[in-house]
Amino acid sequence: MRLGLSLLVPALAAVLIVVFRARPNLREGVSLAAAAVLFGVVLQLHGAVSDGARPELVLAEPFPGIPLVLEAEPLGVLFALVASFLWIVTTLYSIGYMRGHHEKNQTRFYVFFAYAIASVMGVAFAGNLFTLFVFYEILSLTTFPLVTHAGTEAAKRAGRVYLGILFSTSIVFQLLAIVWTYFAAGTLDFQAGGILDGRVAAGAVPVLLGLFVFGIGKAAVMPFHRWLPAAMVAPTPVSALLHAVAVVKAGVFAVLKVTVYVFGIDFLAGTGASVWLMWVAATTILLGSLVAFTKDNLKARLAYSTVSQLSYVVLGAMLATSWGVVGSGMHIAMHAFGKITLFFCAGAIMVAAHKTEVSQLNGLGRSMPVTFLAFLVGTASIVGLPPTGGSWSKWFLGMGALDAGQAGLVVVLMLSSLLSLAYLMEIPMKGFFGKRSGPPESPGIREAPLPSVAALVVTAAACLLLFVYPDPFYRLMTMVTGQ
Amino acid sequence: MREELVLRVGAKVLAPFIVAFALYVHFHGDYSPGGGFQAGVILVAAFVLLVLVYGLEAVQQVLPPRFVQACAAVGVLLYAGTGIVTMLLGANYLGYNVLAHDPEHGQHYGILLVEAGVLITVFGVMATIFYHLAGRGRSE
Amino acid sequence: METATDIVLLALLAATAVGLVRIRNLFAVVMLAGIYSLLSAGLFTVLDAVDVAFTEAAVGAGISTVLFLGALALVGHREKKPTRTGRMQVLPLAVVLITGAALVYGTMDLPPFGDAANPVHHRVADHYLEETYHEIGVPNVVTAVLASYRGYDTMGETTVVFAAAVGVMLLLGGGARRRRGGAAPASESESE
Amino acid sequence: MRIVDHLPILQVVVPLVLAPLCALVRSRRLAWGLAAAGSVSSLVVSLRLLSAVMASGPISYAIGDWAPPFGIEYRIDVVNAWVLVVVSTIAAAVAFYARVSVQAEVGDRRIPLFYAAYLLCLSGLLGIAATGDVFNVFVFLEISSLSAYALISLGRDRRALTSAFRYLIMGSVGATFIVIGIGLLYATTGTLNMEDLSEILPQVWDARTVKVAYGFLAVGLCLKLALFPLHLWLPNAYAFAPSAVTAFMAATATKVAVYMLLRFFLTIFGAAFSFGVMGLDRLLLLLALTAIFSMSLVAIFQANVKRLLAYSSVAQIGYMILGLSFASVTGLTATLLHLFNHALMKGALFMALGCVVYRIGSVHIDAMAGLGRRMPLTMAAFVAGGLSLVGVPLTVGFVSKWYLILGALERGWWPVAVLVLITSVMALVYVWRVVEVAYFKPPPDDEPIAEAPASLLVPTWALVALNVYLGIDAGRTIGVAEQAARTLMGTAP
Amino acid sequence: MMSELLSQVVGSYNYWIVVFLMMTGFYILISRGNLIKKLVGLNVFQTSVFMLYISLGKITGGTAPILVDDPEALYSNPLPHVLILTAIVVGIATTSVGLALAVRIKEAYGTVEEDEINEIEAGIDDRRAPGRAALRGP
Repeated sequence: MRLGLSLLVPALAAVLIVVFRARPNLREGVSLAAAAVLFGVVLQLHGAVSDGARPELVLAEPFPGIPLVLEAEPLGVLFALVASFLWIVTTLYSIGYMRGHHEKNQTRFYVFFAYAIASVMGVAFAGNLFTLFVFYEILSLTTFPLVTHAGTEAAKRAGRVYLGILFSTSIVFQLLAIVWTYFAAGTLDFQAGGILDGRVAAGAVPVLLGLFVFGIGKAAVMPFHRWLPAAMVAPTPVSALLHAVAVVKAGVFAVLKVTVYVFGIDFLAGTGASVWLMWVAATTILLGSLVAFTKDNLKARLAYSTVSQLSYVVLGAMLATSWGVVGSGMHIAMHAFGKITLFFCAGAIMVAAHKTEVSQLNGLGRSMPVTFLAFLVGTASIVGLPPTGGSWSKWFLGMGALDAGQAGLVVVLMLSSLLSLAYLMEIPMKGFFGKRSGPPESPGIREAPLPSVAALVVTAAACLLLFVYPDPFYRLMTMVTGQ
Repeated sequence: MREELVLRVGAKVLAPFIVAFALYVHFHGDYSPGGGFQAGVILVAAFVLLVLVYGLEAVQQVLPPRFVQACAAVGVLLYAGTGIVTMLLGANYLGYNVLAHDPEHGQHYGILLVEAGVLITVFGVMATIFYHLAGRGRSE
Repeated sequence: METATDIVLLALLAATAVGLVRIRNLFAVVMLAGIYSLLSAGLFTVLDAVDVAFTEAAVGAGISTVLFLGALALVGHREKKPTRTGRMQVLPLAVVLITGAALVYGTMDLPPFGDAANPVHHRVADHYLEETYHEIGVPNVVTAVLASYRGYDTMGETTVVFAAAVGVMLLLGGGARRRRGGAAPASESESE
Repeated sequence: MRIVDHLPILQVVVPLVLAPLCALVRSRRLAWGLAAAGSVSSLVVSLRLLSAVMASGPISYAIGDWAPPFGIEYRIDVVNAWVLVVVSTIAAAVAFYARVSVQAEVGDRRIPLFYAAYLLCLSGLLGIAATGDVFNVFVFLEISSLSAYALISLGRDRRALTSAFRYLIMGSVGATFIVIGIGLLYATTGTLNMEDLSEILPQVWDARTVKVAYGFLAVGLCLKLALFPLHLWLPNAYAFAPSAVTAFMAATATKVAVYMLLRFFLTIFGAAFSFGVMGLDRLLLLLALTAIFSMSLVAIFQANVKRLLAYSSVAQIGYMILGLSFASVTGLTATLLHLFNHALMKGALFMALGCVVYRIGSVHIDAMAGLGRRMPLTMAAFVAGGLSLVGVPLTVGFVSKWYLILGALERGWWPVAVLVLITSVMALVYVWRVVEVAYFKPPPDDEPIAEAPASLLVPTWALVALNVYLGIDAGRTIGVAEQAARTLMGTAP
Repeated sequence: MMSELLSQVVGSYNYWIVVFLMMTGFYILISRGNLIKKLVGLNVFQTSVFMLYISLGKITGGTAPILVDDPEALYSNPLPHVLILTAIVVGIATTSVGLALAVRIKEAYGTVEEDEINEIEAGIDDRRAPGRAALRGP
């Protein structure tokens, strides 16, 4: 029932948004209220799941034996918690951003935003691979209008890349992997310990796993990461949603879920099938960081940072150890809060100061201290510095790597942290200490509109809070690994 | 056209014989080669002869295009209808046995009816096609 | 005697067919096609298919020729000289040769021509010959099979003819108006 | 005898009788009413037949009360009951669609004759599917083909005439090849009844005549079903025919030809002969893959959207043949599912294009700029149909693709599975080209374009709804297709 | 071996000439550009197929299948005759639709030669949308 609500609330919100399209205040009110209600629903689910319940809801049965089914389990609840909470914040932020930026077609924006969240809920609570695939594809479709929101030639091109990569990887690799799984296991249900153990020849496991990892294009593992920077043309709240919450996290979440519930980490560890993919992930981590370095455009830099960070999650999953999985799941949450803070800040800078390039930020921090402080917190969380939540996930990932006997990966993690420290720290440093070049800016530069600032303060605060109190996420992840 | 008097008279004389021959071919189809289809074609031959001699308009007045078109449809209806009648009488589709008191007569009636359907359709269709092809040249 | 007639007729048919390929005056072609039909009708008679011969003569040599001539009056009667004589004929020739070779290959295993023991004459055909008199009471077995045993085929045949009439009426029923110009010229019935 | 026992013959005869009536009446409305009544009645009959056959096995109907093989037999099993449902479902949708569409594209005077030809075509297709006699197949094939030539020639573009003529030539060659094949079969067996043939043929497998007959039937049928490289007649025929005709033909004619292929090769010759002796699977695999790949590629570069979809149809026929080439129950299930599913999606897509033609008179891709806003419902239907064509989950397209891939994996043919998926992406590309133009390009001028009328939209959306509904609840269609596949493979319980 | 071949030839000569006729018709059909000539080719092709069928039904020494009061009478097979009667009718139906199409093509293109038609069609610009004016409807 509550599972159904988790899809229904945002979908209903979308309808109401259309109904109230002529009255912006009411329209945004509906968005906010729906976000709050959804978060409440997910919290309740969290309670139930913590008590050991596994609510299930069959929506339809397209194929005999392969239903479209929702099921709440710890990993999904973790993802849903993050996504639904950040929906509230993002909505708050968008109100300030969209009005401050005078965007067109705001109603369409909110409608598809709501649909995107509904599909994220579907991904989070998918009870089998088929359901996961369905909502995964719906998510690609519902976010497409958001990516191409501007409607310009550039936006169109970006949309083509976005949909092209996401659809072709999911159709060619992921679907093949799913049918293969069904062919081998006779079922697609997610089960603790996996369904493939002993059903696939050992030699084929690395291939099948590779099909999943590359087929889940939203995880942006190189070389299928191009859509992510391309989608930068979207309005900033969309970027925030795409890159911090909905789309990318749906991708890495799917990878993690497949690893844990389809393959089973014991099976993977036993066959060593995931080792080659660890190094693919490690390469993505390093290359993503290096590319981020070269980008002057703030959003592009953040995008490549995301590419790099996503592979942390993938790496954690591929480690196929308990700590790795815990770290992976924690990183979904921690990176979400950190990265969304950074994007909010980037958007705030764009709305308030109309700056998009890193090199233009000199001295801006003095006009927008709150924004740049929040950016600093977000940076710390992404890099993994205490006292922010990000340090926990990095810690567990490192433990996982050692557990898996891959000391080399620990070096990669350290190296990449240093790199991200370098390319992210440059921004608040410039903001606070950089000299303004050229003629003094027009004196009008102030903080962004209140809702936006409030939103980024909330997420930055959450980054700090999660250092002290990572418990909810940690507990969920230990339930997943069964420790 | 006066010098074609011989032709006209000849055609006039010949046409009834051709029609009679067609009817013979039709009704004698049970015993000798021939049947509805061949009879229909022969009827068309008579018709073509008349058109060639008297001209399209004159023949069209006697046999209006709509009439021959209707023939084309009616023949099919007659054939298919025979099947429906046998169905209503309790047999399978086109099971002629039930058309009369005993199967053999039933078969006779059935064959006669459907051959008539063929005759009418073939005549109607061929005449229609001929009208259209021949008429095409003039209206230009 | 039968065989001799058969051979002569077949040879004539072959000669006519070759003529049909070569002649370019369409009037002559249509006339020759009529002759081809007449010859084949003769062949059918020799092969005991009198009903078929009758029909072929009436349709192939009669109706069909009339229709062809009617059409020729409208489209002109001279076939253009093929412009690409050399290249054009190779592919069709290859297709025809392969098809023909396949058919000849297939006839190798065909039961000998005219043998009463061939499977083709049993299973169904002998039933017709034996039972027609009792079941239908008509001496012409062809008529019996045509109108009763396989009467449904004949109904289909009638429908095909009717379909042809519908097709011709749809195509030529609009009155003759030349359509010219671009992709979607105006239609006939607009003028009405 | 109850009327229920006559269902097999009523299936075909009702539209066949209504056709001459259509030609007799002068009123357009009455003619349309007859066509609609005929289509709906065949849908009702076919559904009842399907449920009867599913419940209690094949039905045999001896026409003229002559016991087979002496008379002509109608024999309905799950396979052809399924095909009858496919054809009559589309026919019913198209009949309602045609009323307004045909009036706009064909003109008033010829409308009664149009519906006569439509009903003839329908009854021809149904007759092919229902019959259990090989020569009867030929007769009804010609009924449907002749009326199809006429229907296609009615397109407004003058190229409709030449495409109809080419179709006539290719179709007649195909039919003649089929007649040769049937003749050779008859020569070796002495019978024309399918059931009878399937019993006698195993005794004469070795005869070269049988193999040559097989070859001629294969070529003839492949011409009819437009299997690459014998597809040349199809793209133009679909592109220039009136919209309602395109929707009807694209969704039914080639499907019935595929059915004929299945019936001849699997029921009459038998799976053992086709796959074991003739090695049909390998040849078809090659042709199907080439068809799918090359035709999807060609479709991507078409500027005329109707032609684009026509090439896509040739590719999709490749999918059906691919399923057959797996020589397994799963593969055939995929074929039979795709038979129906492709009919549903192409029907919906061509109907949506018909709405576009109705309003703007062209389906050139440039002419469709900005239509997403001008005709939202039409274009939404197009998008939905297109997604189904791509094989997005929760549409019927996904269901058939699923079984196709499963079949490939069963055979261990990985590259085939990958190729199928890659061509789905190609389908996405050509569908997306249209979507992009319709939604992102501004309309060329400010001439207001209204949404298509409800009488066109309702049937279109009915098919779209089926596309989605049967994609979400595919259990029943899968069940029927699977049982039909077992029947064809001779492994039915 | 030789005699086997000979008997093969004697047994099949009828079929072989029929095959030759068929292929001649088929050749005219696919090699000629004139639409009328194509239809003539189709006719020849089909008529020759009819001969194949009728040859199959022939029994040496038999008579036409019209029953006479003679128990010893040997009749040729009536079934191919029936099938071919049907096929002849189908053939003429196809021919007439083909001719009607050819007439219309002549009116629309001014020619019935395939290469000239192709040339004209290659020159048609699809981009020039006919617009709504070309539609008859509302």
